[in-house]
Order: sequence, then structure tokens, then C-alpha cells
Amino acid sequence: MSEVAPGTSSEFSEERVRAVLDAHRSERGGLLPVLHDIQGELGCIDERAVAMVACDLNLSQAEVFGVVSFYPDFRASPSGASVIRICRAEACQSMGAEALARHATESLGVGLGDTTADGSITLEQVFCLGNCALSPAVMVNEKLVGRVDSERFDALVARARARASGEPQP
Amino acid sequence: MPLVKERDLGTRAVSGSPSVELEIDGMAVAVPEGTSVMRAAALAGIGVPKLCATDSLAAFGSCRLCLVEIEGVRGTPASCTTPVAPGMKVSTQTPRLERLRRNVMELYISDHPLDCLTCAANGDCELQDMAGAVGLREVRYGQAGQSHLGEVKDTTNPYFAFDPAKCIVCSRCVRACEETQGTFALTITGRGFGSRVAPGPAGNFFDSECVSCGACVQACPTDALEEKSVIDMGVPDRSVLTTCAYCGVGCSFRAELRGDEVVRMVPSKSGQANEGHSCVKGRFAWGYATHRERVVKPMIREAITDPWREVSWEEAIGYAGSRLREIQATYGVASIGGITSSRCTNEEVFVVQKMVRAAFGNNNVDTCARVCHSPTGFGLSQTFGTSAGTQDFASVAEADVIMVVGANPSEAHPVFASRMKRRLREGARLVVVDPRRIDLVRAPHIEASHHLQLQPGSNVALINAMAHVVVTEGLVDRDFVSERCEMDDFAVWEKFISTDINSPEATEPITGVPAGEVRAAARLYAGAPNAAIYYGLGVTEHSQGSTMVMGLANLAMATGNIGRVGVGVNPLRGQNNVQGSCDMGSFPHEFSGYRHVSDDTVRHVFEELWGRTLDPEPGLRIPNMFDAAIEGTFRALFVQGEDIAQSDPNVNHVKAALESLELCIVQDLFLNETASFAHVFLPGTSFLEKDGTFTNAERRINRVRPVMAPRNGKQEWQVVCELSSAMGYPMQYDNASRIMDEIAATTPTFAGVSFRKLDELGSLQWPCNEAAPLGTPTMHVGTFVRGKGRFLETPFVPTEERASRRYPLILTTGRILTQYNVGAQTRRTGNVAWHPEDVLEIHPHDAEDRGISDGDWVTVTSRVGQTELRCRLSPRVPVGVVYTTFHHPVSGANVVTTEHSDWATNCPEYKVTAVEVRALRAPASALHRGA
Amino acid sequence: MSAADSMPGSVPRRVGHPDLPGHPDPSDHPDAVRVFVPRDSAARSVGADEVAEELLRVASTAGRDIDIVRNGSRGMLWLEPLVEVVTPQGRVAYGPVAPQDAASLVSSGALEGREHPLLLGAPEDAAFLAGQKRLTFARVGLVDPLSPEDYIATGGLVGLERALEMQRSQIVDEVVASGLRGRGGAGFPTGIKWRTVLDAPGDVKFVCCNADEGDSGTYADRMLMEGDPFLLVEAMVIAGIAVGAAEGYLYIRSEYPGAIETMQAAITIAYGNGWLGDSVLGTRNAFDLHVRVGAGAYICGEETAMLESIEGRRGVIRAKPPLPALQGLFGCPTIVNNVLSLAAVPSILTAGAAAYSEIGVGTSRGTQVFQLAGNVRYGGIVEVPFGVTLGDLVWGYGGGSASGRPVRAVQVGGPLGAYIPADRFDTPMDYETLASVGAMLGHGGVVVFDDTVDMGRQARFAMEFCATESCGKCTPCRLGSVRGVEVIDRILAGDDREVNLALLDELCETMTDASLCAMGGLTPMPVRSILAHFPEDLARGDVRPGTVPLPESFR
Amino acid sequence: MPLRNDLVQMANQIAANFLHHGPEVAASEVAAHLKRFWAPPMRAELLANLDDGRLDPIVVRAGELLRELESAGSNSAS
Repeated sequence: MSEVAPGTSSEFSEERVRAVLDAHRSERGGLLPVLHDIQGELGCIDERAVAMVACDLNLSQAEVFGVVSFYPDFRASPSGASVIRICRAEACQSMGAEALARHATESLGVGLGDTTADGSITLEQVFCLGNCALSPAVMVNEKLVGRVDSERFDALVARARARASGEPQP
Repeated sequence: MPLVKERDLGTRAVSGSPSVELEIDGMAVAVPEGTSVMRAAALAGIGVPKLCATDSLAAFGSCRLCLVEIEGVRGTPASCTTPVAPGMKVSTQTPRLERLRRNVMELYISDHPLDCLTCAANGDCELQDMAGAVGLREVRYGQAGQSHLGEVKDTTNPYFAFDPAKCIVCSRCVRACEETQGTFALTITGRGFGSRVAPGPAGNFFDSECVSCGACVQACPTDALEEKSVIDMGVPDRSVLTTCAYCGVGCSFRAELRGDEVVRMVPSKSGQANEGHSCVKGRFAWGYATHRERVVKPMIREAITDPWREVSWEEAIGYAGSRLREIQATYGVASIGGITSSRCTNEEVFVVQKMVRAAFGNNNVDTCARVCHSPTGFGLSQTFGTSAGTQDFASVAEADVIMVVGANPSEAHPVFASRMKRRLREGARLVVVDPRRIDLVRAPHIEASHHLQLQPGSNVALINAMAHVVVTEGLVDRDFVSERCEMDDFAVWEKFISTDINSPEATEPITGVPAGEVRAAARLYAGAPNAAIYYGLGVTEHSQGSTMVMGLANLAMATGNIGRVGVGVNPLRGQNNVQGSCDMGSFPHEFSGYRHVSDDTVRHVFEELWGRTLDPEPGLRIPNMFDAAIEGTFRALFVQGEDIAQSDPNVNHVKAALESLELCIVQDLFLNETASFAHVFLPGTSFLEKDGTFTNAERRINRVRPVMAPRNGKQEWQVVCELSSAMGYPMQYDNASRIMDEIAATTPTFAGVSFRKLDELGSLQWPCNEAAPLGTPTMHVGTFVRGKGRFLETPFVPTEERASRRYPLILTTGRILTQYNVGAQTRRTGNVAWHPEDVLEIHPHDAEDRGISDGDWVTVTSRVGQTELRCRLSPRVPVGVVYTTFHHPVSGANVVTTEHSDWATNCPEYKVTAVEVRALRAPASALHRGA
Repeated sequence: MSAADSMPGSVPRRVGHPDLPGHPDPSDHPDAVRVFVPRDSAARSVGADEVAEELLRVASTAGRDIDIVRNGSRGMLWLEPLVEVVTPQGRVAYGPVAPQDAASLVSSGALEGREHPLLLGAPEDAAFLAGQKRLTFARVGLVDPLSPEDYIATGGLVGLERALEMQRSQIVDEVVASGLRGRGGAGFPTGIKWRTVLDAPGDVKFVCCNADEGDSGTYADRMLMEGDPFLLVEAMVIAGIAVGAAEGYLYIRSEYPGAIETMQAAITIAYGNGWLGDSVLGTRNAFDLHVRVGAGAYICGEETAMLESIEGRRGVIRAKPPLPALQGLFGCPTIVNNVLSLAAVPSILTAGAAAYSEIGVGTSRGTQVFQLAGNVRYGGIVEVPFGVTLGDLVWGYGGGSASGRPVRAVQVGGPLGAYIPADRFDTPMDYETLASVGAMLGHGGVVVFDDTVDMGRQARFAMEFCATESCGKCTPCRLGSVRGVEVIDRILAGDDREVNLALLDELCETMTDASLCAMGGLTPMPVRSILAHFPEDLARGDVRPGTVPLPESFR
Repeated sequence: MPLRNDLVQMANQIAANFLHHGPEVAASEVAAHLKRFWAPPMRAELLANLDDGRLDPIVVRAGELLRELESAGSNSAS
């Protein structure tokens, strides 16, 4: 997976989309890999990318649009600088995930699926990160974190925010 | 004529013998293997509730209303997706199934407006029907929960609205767009409860990839996708089965009415040409029939500078008849003539040619097919022995390689294009021969294996090169050729085609197509189990049109691709009745059924029946008429439903000819361009008023039934008969059916055709006679019509129209989906929303050389004329070629087209005009005529 | 970028370890002490990378030469990060280790296996592992997952080599004879599926491995892929050879970046060693293997949705028939198997079908990899023969709840599985017995809840999960799940309880019987189990649901 | 009156498309074509102007053949 950290780039670039398409040219049914890589390159898959992908893969724009909209991983507009995903599945629930989610939405002042006003963090829910013996689990971008309580969550947020503002990380 | 609802068996038919026996609700049923339980039940008369299933689409299994119980099978499988098995015992009604269905329906209604009484689909809604069928009485969930009831309607399409609040997400529209139409413009967006039908990223239908074919509206079981006309006028209460009057596909429609007003046109599943599909023109663009500009009263004037004067039918016909006789008295019998229309019925055309031959006493009758497919008639009759395509449309489903030459079916024959695309998605290979990168070259899920992007005017060189490869690489089907063809002619042809000048390498400088591509395409075509050729005006409208048709026929014969399903040589006819108007004896040298006027036996048949001595010599063709008019020997013209002043080439020349006439009689719906040169205007009837038959591109004779009374008070054939009578040759028929009887009596290929038989069978493909009482879907099976197939040498004789330093670009013309021909009809409908003006496509390099930007106004100048167009930069055309459509009179594409024409038939060379394009420096608004 | 953000591949590691016979000693620094620090995502989620980094730093400061090997996890996840040191007496484990423990470990002689507060002893002696029968997980935690030498030294490729000597149908017969059933949840006999694909006409066939392990409480696929990726590669090659497929797709959920990275690396190495490619182990058999990454949709764990997804479409369920075995990926005959089903195959071929089928109970043969999760004291991998009781797992291996409070319920088999009350923990864990009590084994996840759990809330969540993750194709699932949330809300609020309970009951029937796939069809299972076993939690009327704001997609 | 330009063009074009048969056969093919498809006034005008310098020699020869054919009074064109 070539996904870059969310929020690192959001400028549309025809050349970069073209490069992704070229890299997957021989792949059968390669739409998902292409979309992953475009989102990795550009941070999102907007209408221009949809049009280019459709044209290149000989699909209709509607089809590509339908696929993008189906999968929670794909976004039509860029996320915040960091994406924090809180696992709300049962194993994590048994260890207080609901309380953690409540803490997260209240402390960040956003709902699940939303981005903080400063653009530093997009908060999302996820169902299972495969860390069910060390729950509650959270994923910060691609980094899995186990046994997260409110305090640990706040530390993760602080670190993500520092990263977003380019400050040295705590 | 009650409102006819076609039966829906739920899932697609499966071919084969009914070999699987099973029991449904205690009834024994036998169906072909692979049939669904749902369809088997329906065939046994048992209706299983359903919403997502419809027999035009693949089974989907989403609505879960059609659940059944099967002995020995766990659970309650969906009957639409469960195939039958021998000995299966199915129950479609049990208390458990009833409860499940009611509860599923309850879920549907918990997210659906409860406004049936005020809903446009009230009484025409499958959701409503099913709620009744499953006995739903209450929605225990209430409607206070999450719902989509507040979603906003999309009314951007001119003809239909999408109301997401009423959508049940059955995906029938999405699937119809994919499976039936092949455009893939719709999708489901989101998922779960958030799943919604969406026309792609554009967010609304108008700005999406939607081509407005109406398949989604047709497929929708609720009011979610509904014709605006139904919303405005209400659900129709009666219907009449008839035939579309646009292109040569000849789709069957049910015109649905309230009282005398058409509410909508619904494509008929029983229509063999379209099988329930339609396009934006046929389905929606019928409003011109009642357009306010329609002329319904006869008019005359002494001079074309005079104002029109409304007169009675008697006066108009009397005036026209006496003027025609006067002119003949002064200038001779041959000084007048008539032009028949491919827009009119076979019966209307037949009486016009009869009037010319019997009343005018000459053979100066021609048809607008002259300017489109006359080379087809010539080329195919020379090689195969008859002037028509070889296959029915369904044949394409058996083709393994499809070669599309000079045709753009997705724009011009959309319903057939959908069939073809379906076959291509199934894996058939495609070769496109066209200077322009048409949609078929690459469209969603379609990609041509080879696009032979040839220089306009080099068709024959290309087809010769392909044949050269076939012959020199040992790809000839020797068995077929020796058994089915004239061997002497083949030997001459083989020698000719093998010469080096016909090799792909030698022709590459002429065609511009790399030799390797030509070789590969030829091998692909020749190597296919079934290879089929489909072609259009890009073949015929050239100075070598007839040669090219023969070249295609040669190639098909050499590879054995004639005489069975899945192969053939198939002209895609432009207008609804091009085939029919040719069949009906509209050519100056031929009687109906393509029999030369000099044939004494044939002529005597007509002479006896018509009681007149007929001229054994050919008459004037349309361009000859114009030349003779300017010369002064041709003085009067009757024009039936054709706007020659817009559609014929070198319009300035045509206008000069028309101006020099003493009498011009126009029979049409509107005061078209030609009518400005007319002295008598006889109002015509639209297809919604006509009674008769059209013959489509697959030789299929379809009934056209009057949906409403003629707004002008008379059928067109009646008017013609009265005019003939006024000239002293009485013609009288009780009804249109009698005209067909006369056609059948005089024309061997139509001997078995009658309105009664057509009403019984739906349609018939000629030849239909004693030997083929049910018609002939595939021609030349076993033997060619002419006996043995005849190879003809096809030397490439270049056109004299060449690019030069002064006119360095080649203009080629074509059509666009939403407009039709000269636009007389479509410009008077909502279709103008998509194509408000003709534009000139120019390659970005050519544009850059000339300092032209996208959207600029430009002048297009040829040796004969100049016009102005807005231009669009497009890589669809190659460098050196520009392209435009000719749907709008203001753009006057035919002002620049020349009088070059096919050597054998005089079909104009619309496809090759040397031009120069220059940017207009002044602002377009000041330049645009009328703007 | 700090070490914490980097991927495991960038962490220093060396090939193999000296425990293994015939393993070449690294020549660059033969005296270095070998230290194992897991690269498993769970271990990393609690600091394994930082521990590895700190150990290196501290050791280097102390002038000690150490070699850190990033192994898989032993599956004793409460002990992670579990550090093992190789001593002449064998491997000695310490854990759980925090980065700040590194200094004391080094200074107190842990590198020689000496005493330390975190000392656990020889890992294989751990009680948690002692009773297990690890076939599938035999190698996980023991070896460097990306070392082909380790793989071969521990019996890798023997199954494949044996398969290459057999006729296709013999391989399939062997799998049939083993009694192996699909570990993804449905429990369909794996060999029978293979035979259908083998017998299906067609030149092009595929092997698809379903690694879209989305069920809460399950993580064995992930740990196997991270801990023994070559096993899965070998298994897929065997499957391909058995049915005549030359191409395989491994569909991994995007939530598993570690597994994706490890599998991709392993596949590259496998190509380099000739285990994949045009000539598998020098034979005429070709097999290509591609990793496909999911995109966050739970439903793509359903086999037909997964095929749609691999083909590049919306992950919407296909109606069956046709079976994927006959018309699967790109319309071709296709094996679709779960990671654990496939991973059992090399050992079946190595030791023979009989050895495998001897294990287990009834029609549930072999071992099952249980995953203890949630509120459990000793969470981790328990691979044991079928037939173990739930009580053995939860109280025996799991040691009861992590909170120390009484265990009230466990959910077995993921979000679509039943909640089983503590008084039913004598239930033996096999396909048929679980089915008989209205439960299912699923992917073997066991999620433990203590007595603070609100079962009304869990019932509501079952519907909410379905509403969020439904593909949206069929009506009972698309609409029923949303109505289910609403009806449960009304029940919990005490509105017309009896009416709404009856409605919920009918809704459960509708979803169970009328849904297109198991997503909608099984969602009622947890709900009904709660109605049956914990009705009191639906009667309290004191719960205000919906306190967590729903994501935008759901609102 | 000189021969109409359009007739010259048409006749020469027909001749060009039969040229591959060689002059003699080409001329008879052109004659047959004209007989079959041209209206008598057009044929007459051509025959009256065979000495028009712009006509292809094959057309001239075809005209001579046509003249013979017409004087033979045959109606058969095929």
C-alpha cells in the first residue's frame, strides 16, 4: 500500500493520477488498487480523478463514482492532517470503547466522521482493527494503538496535532 | 384500445427445449434448463410477487418478495435466482411465505411516501400492486424513523423526473442502463440504508453520462423515474401499437394516450427490432407532431415572393393538378417529376411513384435514398442479387467479430448499438473503420480491437488491402467460394486483388492506416467463426460508394461470411423507411421490388393493372432533375416530405434549381427550407396519424397505426390520389391496406404481405411469399438471390475532391444522437437542450495552426460555398480532418458540400469536402446570423 | 519520522535464529546475542517497536552486541511486548516489556537469561501454551516470518513438495479425507469445494484467499499473515495446483497494514525463491499470487462481495447460484477459502489426512484457532482440537475477565454470533453443538463481557452494525437493520414494549429468512440470543441509546 | 449548345471506374450503364456531343456503342 499519511497532499495533479494509472496498467480488475494509490497520492479521489480513472479503465464515471462511494476508505475530499479511527466493535466495547468514543467526540468537539475545525484531525469509527485482546484499540493513520484510555487518547491527539503544525512531537 | 400492459415473466427467457419437468403449487411445468423458478411459475400462470425482477434484465435477487419454499431445500430461496431442477417441488404460497412477503413489503413502505392518491403513478405502480398482492394493511414501524422521504427531486432531464423519495433501490434502472442500454450512466451510491440511485458524480441526470434512452424510466417499478408528461397529464388509459418514425431501426412502440392526447411512447417488448428498448428520439421526441408551427391547412401562391394563402383542399389540389398539366403541355411529358420520402409509409411512397409513372407518364421519380443508400442498392444487387441487408438485428448476438465501417450506431442507430454493445461486452471483437474516433472505439466496457482511422475518401483502398491480405495469406474460405460463387468472376477478382497495388503497404500512403493494423484486422475478420459487417453512410456517401459496397460484399463472400446467422453485410439505414421507399419502386429505373423499367414482363403487369402504358426508359435522378431544372427542361416538382434545400449537397445549387422551377409542390409537416421555393403546400401527416407500414434496415415490415386523427384532415396517400385524379388519372383506395394489397399483387418479394398478416404476426421480413410465408430473417442461405455470388473488381478511383493548399482540410459530416437529420422534428422538441447548435470538430493541432480556440466561431469555406460554425477542439478527429453535423439549418453544412457523387448512383459525396477553416475575429454574437 | 511511525521492514532484523537445525550462523557478528521482539501489530500497538529500538540503544551504549529478530507473536497477547532472549539453555522470555524496562533488562543480565521482575521463563513452558495443539500456528512466534530459511527449517514446503508429486484429484481427495471445514464461518467442507472447482470446466481458474477478517474478536488471520506468511503462500500454491488454477488473489482488509506489508514482502521473497511464478519449485506448475487490499467494507468478507471487490466493483453480494466454485472471479471457477482453512492444508499434506482427521469431535475435525478477546484476563490465540468447552476457554485459558468482575456473557463468532450466558459455558465448541444452541462458531472469536455489560445496548448494536455495514442490496438487511435499531430503541425506552417486542421478533424472522446473505441473515442471531438469555436487559427502560454521535454516513 | 458540365463529369467518372477492364470492355460496360441508369434526354445530349473535347475516349467509344444499341431499338438494358 502506498498510502501516504492523510492530509499530506490534496492538490489535484493530472500527472500523478496518470502515473498511478500507468503503474496499474496490466492489472485485471484493478480499480481498487488504483483508487487506493490515487488517494495515497492526492489525499482524496475527486471528480477529476474519477473522470480520468473512468476513461483509463474503460468504465463509466458513474461506476467509478459508485465504487468510491461504497468503500469507507475512499473519500471525495481530503481528510484532516491525521485520521484517528476508534474501534467501536464488541471486543473494544467490552473494554469501554463507547466511553472512549464519547470522550473523543466531546474532547475534539466533532462527531464521528467529522474533521476538527483546525483541520488537524478527522475522527472516525471503525469496526475491528484486529487487536481485540488489547482493546480498546485505536488507529492513528496507519499506526495501531492498543489499550487506549482517555489519557492515552489525549496524548495521541496532542502528538497528531503537533505533527500537523510541524512542531517537534511530544 | 385499452391500455395494454405487456406480461412480465420476471426473468429472461432461456433457449432450448422444455426438458426440465417440475411441480409448482401442484402444477406440472416443463421449461428449458436454466430457467428460473419464477419464470417457470409465470409460464404456468402462477404469479410470484416481485419488484426487482423483470424479464428484460438478469435476475438480481434483491427485493426478496419472490421467496418460495422448495421441498428438500433449506430456507426460502428467491425464485428469480433459483434455477429449476428436475423433479423440484415448489410452493409459492404458504403462511410463512405470506408473512415474510408482507413483512418485507412493510419495510419498503416504512420508507415510502403514503401519497398514492396524488402520485403520478397511481394505478401504474408495481409497488402499489405488490403491497396489495401481499396484503399489507399497516406499517407498524410508522414513518417517524429514518427515511429518504425528504429528498429532492431531480427535474433536469427535459423528459423525465427522478424522485429519490419514491425510489425503492431495486437497481432496475441501474441494471437497465447497463444491460439494456450499455451506457452505465447510473450507479448506486453509498451503501446500506444510504444506498441511493445516482447518475454518476454529476449529481443530476442532465449533466451526467445519461443519453436519455428511457430504459431506466421503463424499468422503474414506481414513480421514482417518471415521464414528466405522465406527471403533467396523468396515467394514460389506452394504447396503440405503432412504429417509430426516426431512424432505420424501426422500433415498435405503444403510444399511450388519454383521450386523443399522447401521454407517452413506451417501447414494446414484442417489437422484434427493439425488444422493448428505445432511444431519446423515439421515446421522448414526439412532441413535434403537435408543435404550433405545424401547418395543417393547404396553401398556395403564384410566386415564391408572394405570401402564402390558405385554401381548401379542393382548391389546392385542383390548382396543383392543372398547373402540372399545363406545364406538361408546354414543355413535354418529361418536364415534371416527383421525389418520394423515406419518412413516409410504404403505401404513401407507392402511390407517389405510381402517380409519377401512371399520371405524369414518365419515370422521373426518385427518393431521398438517392442521397444516402443508393450505392447499397447498386452494390449489393450486383454482388448478391438483392438490394438489402442480409441479416436481422438479432443476428449480431451470434457474431464473433463485428466490423463497423463508416457508421456511428451509438449516435445514429442507438437501439441497435445497444444490441451490438451487449454482444461486444460478451466478448465479440470489434474493428472500427472510420476517420473519426467514434464512441464504439472506446466506451465503457467496449473497446475496438482495431480502429482503422483512414483518410476520408480512401475506403476502397482500405477494403482492397484487407481483401488482399485475405487472399494472399490463404485466408479465403475456398469451400464457400467454390460452392456458392461464380468461379470465373472470383478468379478475375483474386488476380486483381492480389496485385501489389492493393497491398496494405502500398495503400498505406493513401489510407493513412498502418499496414500492420490492416493486416491484423483482416486476419481477425477472416479468422472469426462468424464475422459481420455493419456499415453506414460513411461507406455510401462517396464518389466510390458503390465500389465500396461491392468491396464489402467481396470480403464477406471470400471469407464465407454470408448466408447464416451471425454474419452478413448490413447497411444501417438512416431513415425509418429508406429500405421501404427503395423497395416501393421510387427509383427512376426500377419498379417496386427492384425490377428494371425496361423489363417488359414486369412493366406489362403494371400496365395491365394501372391501365396505362408505362415508359420503358429510366427517368431523372434527383441531381439530374436539379441540373435539368437549371438547364430549363425540367419545370415542375412534387416533393413528398423531404427538405432537399437543406439536406442535399451544394445547397446553393439546389436553391438555384428550385428557383428556376415553374411549379414546386411540397407535402410536409412544416414550412421547411424547400417550402420557401414552393407554390403549393400540401400539409402532411405525422407518424402518429399515418396508417401503413415502414420497412426497417433489416427488411422488417412494421405496422404504423394511426394514434390520432390526421390533423390536416387527410391521409397523405389520399392527397396524392386526389392530385393524380385531378391530373386525369383517377387513383382510389378504400384504405391503406388496399395499397399494400396492390404492392403484394405486383411485387413477388411482398406477395405474402398483408395488413392482416402483419397484425397477426407483429412484423414480417421480406422476401415474404409462398416460399417464405413467415418472411426471411437471414438472406442468401444456401444460395444467393442471384444464384451464385459474384465477385467484382473494385479498383480505387480517387475522388476529384482533394485537399489543396487553399483547402487543406477535409470536412466530413455525420449525426448526433439527440438530433435527427435536418432537425425538422427534433429541433421542435426538448432535444434541443442537448444539441442546440451544430459545431465543427477540429483537431487541436489544426486549431492551433489557425489560432483557433475551443468555442470560437469560424468560417468553413469550400470550393462551392462558405458557412460559419462554432468550433470544438477534439482529438476525436485526426489531424487534417474536420467534422460537423447538419441538424440545424442555420449552420448550413451543406452550403459547403460539393456535387461530387458516386459514379454509379450519383449519391452525393457528403463525406469528403476540401475546406479551409478560419477564425472569425469579430465577436460571435455580432456574427451569428439571427443572434 | 520516529521509529513508532515506521513499518517493521525498516526495523533492524536478521535472518533466522540458531535454534533451528542446519541454520547458517550469521557471519558478520557471530557473538551477538539474539533477541526476539515481535513485529506483530498487536505487540507493536503496545510498544514493541519502541522496545526494540530502546533495547538496541541501551545495548549499544553498554557495548553489548545484540541481534534483534522481529518474530510473530506467540499469541499470549497480555504479555506483549514479549521479549525473548536466546541463551545456551534455550529461549527465555520477559514481558510485558516497556521501553523504559530496556535499561534494567540489559543491566540485570537479561541478555544471559538472568532474573528480572519481568522474567517469564521458557515460553514453551507457559501454561497458556502448554495445553494447546498448534498445527496452523505452529510456526507463529517461533521464527522470523520473512526468513525462507526459517520456513524450510521448520518443515515449510514439505506439503507443497508432496502435492507436486500427486495427481490433482489425489490432493483434493486428501483434503476431503482430512475433514477440514471452512474456517471462515460457514463450515463448508473445504475438499468438496475444491473438487467442484477441479471438476468445473474452464482453462482459467482462480484461488482466492479471504483475509478480510472483519469480525470483532478475531485476529488469527492477521497474526498468521504477520507471523507465518509463507504458510499462506504455500497453501495457496497447493490449492492452485490441486484445482488447476495458475493465479491467486489474497484479499486483505485495509485495516491490516501490517499484514499487507508482510504478505507483500513474503510474496516477493517467494517469487525470488521460485516458490511462485512460472515454475513452482522448478516444476511445470505456474502460480502467480496477488495481494488485493480492501477498503473498509465489512461486507467484503462475504465471498461474493469479495469477488466483486477484487474485480473492482462495489462490494455488493451476488445471488447464488451460480456458486463461485463454478462462476467466481471474473466468471471463472474459483476457490474461495479463509486464511485458516488454507493454512491448515500444508500440515494436512505433510502429515497426511488421517493425522488431521483423528483430531476433533463429530464432524468438526482438526484444530480450531480460538481467539480470546475483549474483557478477558489472558487474551490471545488458543489453538486446540474442536470440542473444548467455552468454560475451558474463558475461565481456563482466559483466566476470567480482565476487570476481575464476573463474566456475564461471551459473544462467539463475531458481530453476527450469539451471546452465550455464563451458565451455558459447558457448551463444547464445535459446529453442530453451537448450532443446536442457536449460536455459531464463526471465525472462532470469543469476546468476553463482564457483568457491567448492558445487553440491551448490545442488541441495539447488532442492528446498528448491520445498518452501517450492509451492502444495501437486499431489502431485509438494508431497511430491516435500521428499523431494528429503531424498534429496539422503542423497547429500551419502554414504549409499547409488548407490541415492539413482537415486531422485533417478526423482524428477526424476516431478516433471517429473507435476507440475501449471512449479513442480514445472521444479524438477528445476537439479538435473539439476548432476547432469550438476557430479557431483563430489554425490560429496564432506563437506557437512553444513541449517546454516541453517529457517523455522517449513517445519519 | 455545348455538353452540360455535369454530364461530362458523370460520364467520365463512370468511365474511370470501368477502366480496369481495358478500353474495349470498359466502353461496352459504360454503354450498358448509361442505358440502364440515364434518362433518354441525358443520353441524347451526350450522343449529340460526342465530339466535345472533354469526354474520355472510353466515353466516346461507349457513346458509339450506345448509338448502335439505340438504333437497334433494343429496350433491354440488363
